[in-house]
Amino acid sequence: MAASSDTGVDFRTRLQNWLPKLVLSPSLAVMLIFVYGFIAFTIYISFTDSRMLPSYEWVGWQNYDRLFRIREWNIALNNLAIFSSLYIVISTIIGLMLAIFLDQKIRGEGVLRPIFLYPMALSFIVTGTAWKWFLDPAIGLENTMHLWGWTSFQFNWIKDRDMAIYTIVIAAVWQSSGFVMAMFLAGLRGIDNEILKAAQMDGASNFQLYRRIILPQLRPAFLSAFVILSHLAIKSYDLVIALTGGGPGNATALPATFMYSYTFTRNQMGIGASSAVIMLMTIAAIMVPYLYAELREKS
Amino acid sequence: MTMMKKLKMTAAVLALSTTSVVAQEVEVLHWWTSGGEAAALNVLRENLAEGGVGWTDMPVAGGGGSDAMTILRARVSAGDPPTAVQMLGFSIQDWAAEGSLANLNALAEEQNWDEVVPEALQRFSTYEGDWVAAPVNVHSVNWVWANTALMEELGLEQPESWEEFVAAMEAAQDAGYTALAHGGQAWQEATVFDSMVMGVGGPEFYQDSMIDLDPDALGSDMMVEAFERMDTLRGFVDDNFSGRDWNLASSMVINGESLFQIMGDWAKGEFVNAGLTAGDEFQCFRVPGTEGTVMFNSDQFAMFEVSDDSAQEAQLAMASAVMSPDFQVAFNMVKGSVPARTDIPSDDFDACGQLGMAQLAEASANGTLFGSMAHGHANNPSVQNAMYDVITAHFNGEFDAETAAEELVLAVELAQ
Amino acid sequence: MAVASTDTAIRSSNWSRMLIYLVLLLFALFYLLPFGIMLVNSLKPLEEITGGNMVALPRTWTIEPWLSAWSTAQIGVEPTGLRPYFINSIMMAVPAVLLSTIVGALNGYVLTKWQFRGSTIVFGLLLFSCFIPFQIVLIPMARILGLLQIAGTTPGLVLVHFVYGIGFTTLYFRNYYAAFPTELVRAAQIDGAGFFQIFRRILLPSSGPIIAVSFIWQFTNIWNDFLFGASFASGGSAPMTVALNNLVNSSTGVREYNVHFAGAIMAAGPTLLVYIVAGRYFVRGLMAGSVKG
Amino acid sequence: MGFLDIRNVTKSYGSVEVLHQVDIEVQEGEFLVLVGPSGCGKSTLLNMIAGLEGITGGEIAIRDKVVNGVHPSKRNIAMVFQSYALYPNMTVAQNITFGLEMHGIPKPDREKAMASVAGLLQIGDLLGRKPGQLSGGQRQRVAMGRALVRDPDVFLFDEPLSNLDAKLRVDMRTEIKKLHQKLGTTIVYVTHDQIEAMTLSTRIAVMYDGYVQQLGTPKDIYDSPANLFVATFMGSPAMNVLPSKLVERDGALHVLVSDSDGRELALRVENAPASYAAYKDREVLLGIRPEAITDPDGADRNARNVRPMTNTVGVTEPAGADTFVTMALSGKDCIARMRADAEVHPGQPFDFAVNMDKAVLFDPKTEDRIA
Repeated sequence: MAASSDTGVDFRTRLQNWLPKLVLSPSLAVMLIFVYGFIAFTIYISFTDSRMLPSYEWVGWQNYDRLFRIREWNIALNNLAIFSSLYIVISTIIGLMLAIFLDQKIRGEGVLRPIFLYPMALSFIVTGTAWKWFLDPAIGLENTMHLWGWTSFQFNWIKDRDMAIYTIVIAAVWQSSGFVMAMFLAGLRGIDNEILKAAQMDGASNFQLYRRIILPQLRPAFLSAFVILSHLAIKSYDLVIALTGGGPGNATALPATFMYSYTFTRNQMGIGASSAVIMLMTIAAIMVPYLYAELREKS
Repeated sequence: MTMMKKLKMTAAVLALSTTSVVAQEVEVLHWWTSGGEAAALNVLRENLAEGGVGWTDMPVAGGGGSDAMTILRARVSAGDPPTAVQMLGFSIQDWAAEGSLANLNALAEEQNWDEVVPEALQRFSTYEGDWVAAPVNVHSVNWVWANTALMEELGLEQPESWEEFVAAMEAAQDAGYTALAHGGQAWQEATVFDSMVMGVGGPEFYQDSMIDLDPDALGSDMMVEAFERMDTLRGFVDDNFSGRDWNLASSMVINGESLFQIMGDWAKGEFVNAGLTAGDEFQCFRVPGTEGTVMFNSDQFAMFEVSDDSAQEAQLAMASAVMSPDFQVAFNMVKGSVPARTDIPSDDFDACGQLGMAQLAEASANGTLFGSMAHGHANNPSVQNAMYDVITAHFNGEFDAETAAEELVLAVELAQ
Repeated sequence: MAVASTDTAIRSSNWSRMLIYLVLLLFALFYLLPFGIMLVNSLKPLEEITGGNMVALPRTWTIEPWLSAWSTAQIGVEPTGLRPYFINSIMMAVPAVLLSTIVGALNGYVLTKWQFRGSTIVFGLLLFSCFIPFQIVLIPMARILGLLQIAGTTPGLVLVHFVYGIGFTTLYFRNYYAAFPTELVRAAQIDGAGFFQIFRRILLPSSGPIIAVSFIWQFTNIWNDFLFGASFASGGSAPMTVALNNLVNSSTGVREYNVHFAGAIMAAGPTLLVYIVAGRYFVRGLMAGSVKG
Repeated sequence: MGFLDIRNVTKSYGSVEVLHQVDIEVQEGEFLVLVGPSGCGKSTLLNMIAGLEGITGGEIAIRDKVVNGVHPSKRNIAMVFQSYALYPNMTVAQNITFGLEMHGIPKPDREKAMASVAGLLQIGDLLGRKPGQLSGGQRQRVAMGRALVRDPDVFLFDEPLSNLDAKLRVDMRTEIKKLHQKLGTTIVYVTHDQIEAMTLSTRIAVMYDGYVQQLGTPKDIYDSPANLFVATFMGSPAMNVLPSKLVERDGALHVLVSDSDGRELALRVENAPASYAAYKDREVLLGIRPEAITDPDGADRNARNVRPMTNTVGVTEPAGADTFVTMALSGKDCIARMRADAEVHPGQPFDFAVNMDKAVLFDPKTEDRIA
């Protein structure tokens, strides 16, 4: 708004021109140090032979080389692919469905909405034990079903090497689908009703109305949901620790748990850092195009 | 910007209150937060308080101390290490190598630690000949805990060999019991594995494979056999074992659902708390095949280098209190472990405790006292955890025994 | 919702409405289940838990676990309960939430109403900070806190949470203010209001919904944080989550599940309260622009 | 020297110049309207006068004081915005006095000023309300009140009526005109509505594509548009523009057009300016306003140069006061304006009267008026 290139500016205007930048600069400085500085530090560490504490002995690509030869890392990457795709898709579907249903002038929306939303308020440090119980066949859902007479019921995924990752998906969906619902609900509430009426005049059925008219207009909400969910997926840590501790075996390890374990438990900080760099690059691969599109749109 | 000003003032006030109000103070980072342990530690706190030394408690539970170790890194990086940190095995050596630990030689000499602490323990409490940590206890991990009533019901005697051990478990399984109570967590599987390696190959093989990391030993037929024994044990474990905490596994033995549990001596506390008497309602014996050897881990308080004099005095006071026979007895009776010094009479301990103390002294004398791989007393954490990965993957059915031995060689190589 | 009319143009049959209600209720059940398990079991004596069905209602109701978790449970060497840590958490969360919200609001104001060359890049840099895995910052952060002499103190924790909250609060406020009419700012400029006056008198009074969003988001994140709390707070200043972890994750001994659950619900209390009280502002605030981000 | 001088002002965003060499001198008490389609640069110019946008080149002076770089609040101007820009969190009274408060004027004085403005605009009973509780017209009044209370040198209006419905817009237009006549203030007013421009202004600057196309009194602009853009932009229905040919017949210049059947029609031009000679036997564009084509009885009595023309009626649109007729001329739709009761029937021939006094010719290439 205020063009800084113009000549003959009085003091107050000059001050007013500088104030915005002045106000923004502490945040920028803090970010440059605490985010980008630390990222640079991590990248540097990933090329050193740091073990328990940072060391500055340069070893080149050795950590990356080792990283990809470690079986657990490949399991973690594989798990991340399974986990994040299912988690994002299911959370989005459930969130969207609940939002659409809630948007049908539902009696008791005021009660239901906070119920759907509250899991986001709780950390897995709080709910982890309850989840573990619920999923544990001996005391949880399976046992309860057996007590209620459905003796053939089986739900022992958390104990099953091949299925355990799906229990992580269930808990993760439980936590964030309500938040996705809120985003979609906000999007739905923002759609102009006249468009909907016009479409109904045009003879669109409810299904067509949603598919052809409403969903396309929710594109920004889809995008936000995708970005937030994918960053939650990549950062998922306490979820796994609380539910399975990475087990059975290493079946539910994710890159975040891998990184923590190598950096802090196993005293292989160099390898931990290199896995962190790979995670960061993955996040950047998702975020940078999004940010670019988002920011270019404005100018 | 008054906010910032207020914040700074709060910071200043806080800084004052944490450093200079109490003249002498120790800050102790530990993960002993359960009722019994904390109460035992409270004895230490009160002992110190009598001597005018304050205690700032910094408990960080979880992950068998791994969270505490993370936090320790943060504290050391910040240039603000705690006075004393509960620590296991190789971590002490690593921190000493970083030059972060204080030198306790003067106190050790005065109190004659060299004589009373078993040599295998000194391997961890000292670094390049200097005392850097005060050992609190010695846990040994190659114990079997058994339900006496169940053994009687099945007509079993204490097994003397691996074959008898298997036969006993078969009998229990046939009678509809879970023969072996086990919790599916990597460290628990590794704990069992320690005993299997020792049982198959004896002290020499344990030394070669678990401590010296000789690739030939790690990939040998004996290692394959150790894994095969793990397979055998897996056959006696119920399907619901994954992720189960060890104390829940202990409860299975206590409740008579299970016959045996292979676990370190800290399990005894569970039995005692449940009102059972050692040697009477429950039995403790060495894992068949490992008799005569003791695989141990030892909780120690590593003392960090602190700068000012009063803190140093407090630190020495704490080290001295830790090593005092009173505390060693009081603490270890609660914890199920045995004192870290061998000159303490065992009268106050129960049957299992007395047995443990006697066997420790014996193993120490015979050179069959070994650090436990599962508890970080055989190798550094990276190797330890790399072994965990293979052992737990095998136990969960991802590898057969031969592949597991091959993977073990590779994993250890990558971790070094 | 008061903002937009909920007069949806969509009509549906009675039969399908029944189905909708059914699905919504089933999901409500699904969402409530873990919390329900916690609540039910926090009111049982321990014997009932170890011996019984996890979803069964208590045969004997007791609030003993709650009292124990609050004031007598063993956290570390002293049986203090969670009470002192509750206060620590408040001392940490409130300033951090306030600071990050204020700074986020100012940033959003600058980034929308006072754009300058490169301001979008600055925004991009701030935004990307939301997405770094926190584990990687522990060690360098510890160094810096040490240098600043605030390691192990509550102000140190406030700083950490403040720093890593800026990205999200800026995002929220920027998207909200982007929809705020620029003409109002111009009018105020002509009226002679300065940079801060415009912010305080014109934008801030209209920022209720987004302040609620930012507050809820920051408060829950900061309150629930464990990693930073455990790493950067020393003993006495540890926040609630760290104390809860010490209560729940103690390595040995009898696990008092009922006390653990009572403690967990207590630890979650403030965030739950915030969600229930301010939850509707959350959707409203999201509607008012932040969905775009 | 005017009261408000805009001297060779340009505006660029990066390397793109969006406003080229604007040069306008506004006298005290004048009502200048900047009119043009969206994107023509009129709002940019207004914002530059206000100080909300920087000036890339040239200078702007108010009362002989160059105000380039002077903060908006120090220019002694007031502005009424399209959206009114009322502060939603403040009451009407607070909205009006906010500017005075910012300028440090003591409370009693503020109250007095507000009371007089409230009286002037008849908004005394709204003072305690919030903008959200006001109707469109009331908001408009409050916005004007906020500007008036400052007693500025120059009032700036940025499309102030475009958010009102048609009826209210006409009312408010009159209101603004009354206020201007009563207070005699200097006003710069931006709109895209040419009727507002015509009715309100003492002078109009028609803008297009970053250039001032024509600056003049409403009559100048309407009768003697400088170019095709101004001609078609101003006036409703728009001026008819017909491809035609300028020829000399019987010693006089005639404009040739073709009727709906393609037959030639010659319309004689009297008192042709000398410049027409150069266009003899060339294609030109004939511009003629609808009201210059009427039924013979409706023709302007004072016109000296009314020509008859017979053509087939296409469509009739009775509009109450007038009836508009669309017919084909030179292959284009041409609109004529009849008296309401003229007997015109679609599909039938009709004798029109064309007032050639009002006709103008444009060069088809440059699109400038041939004058």
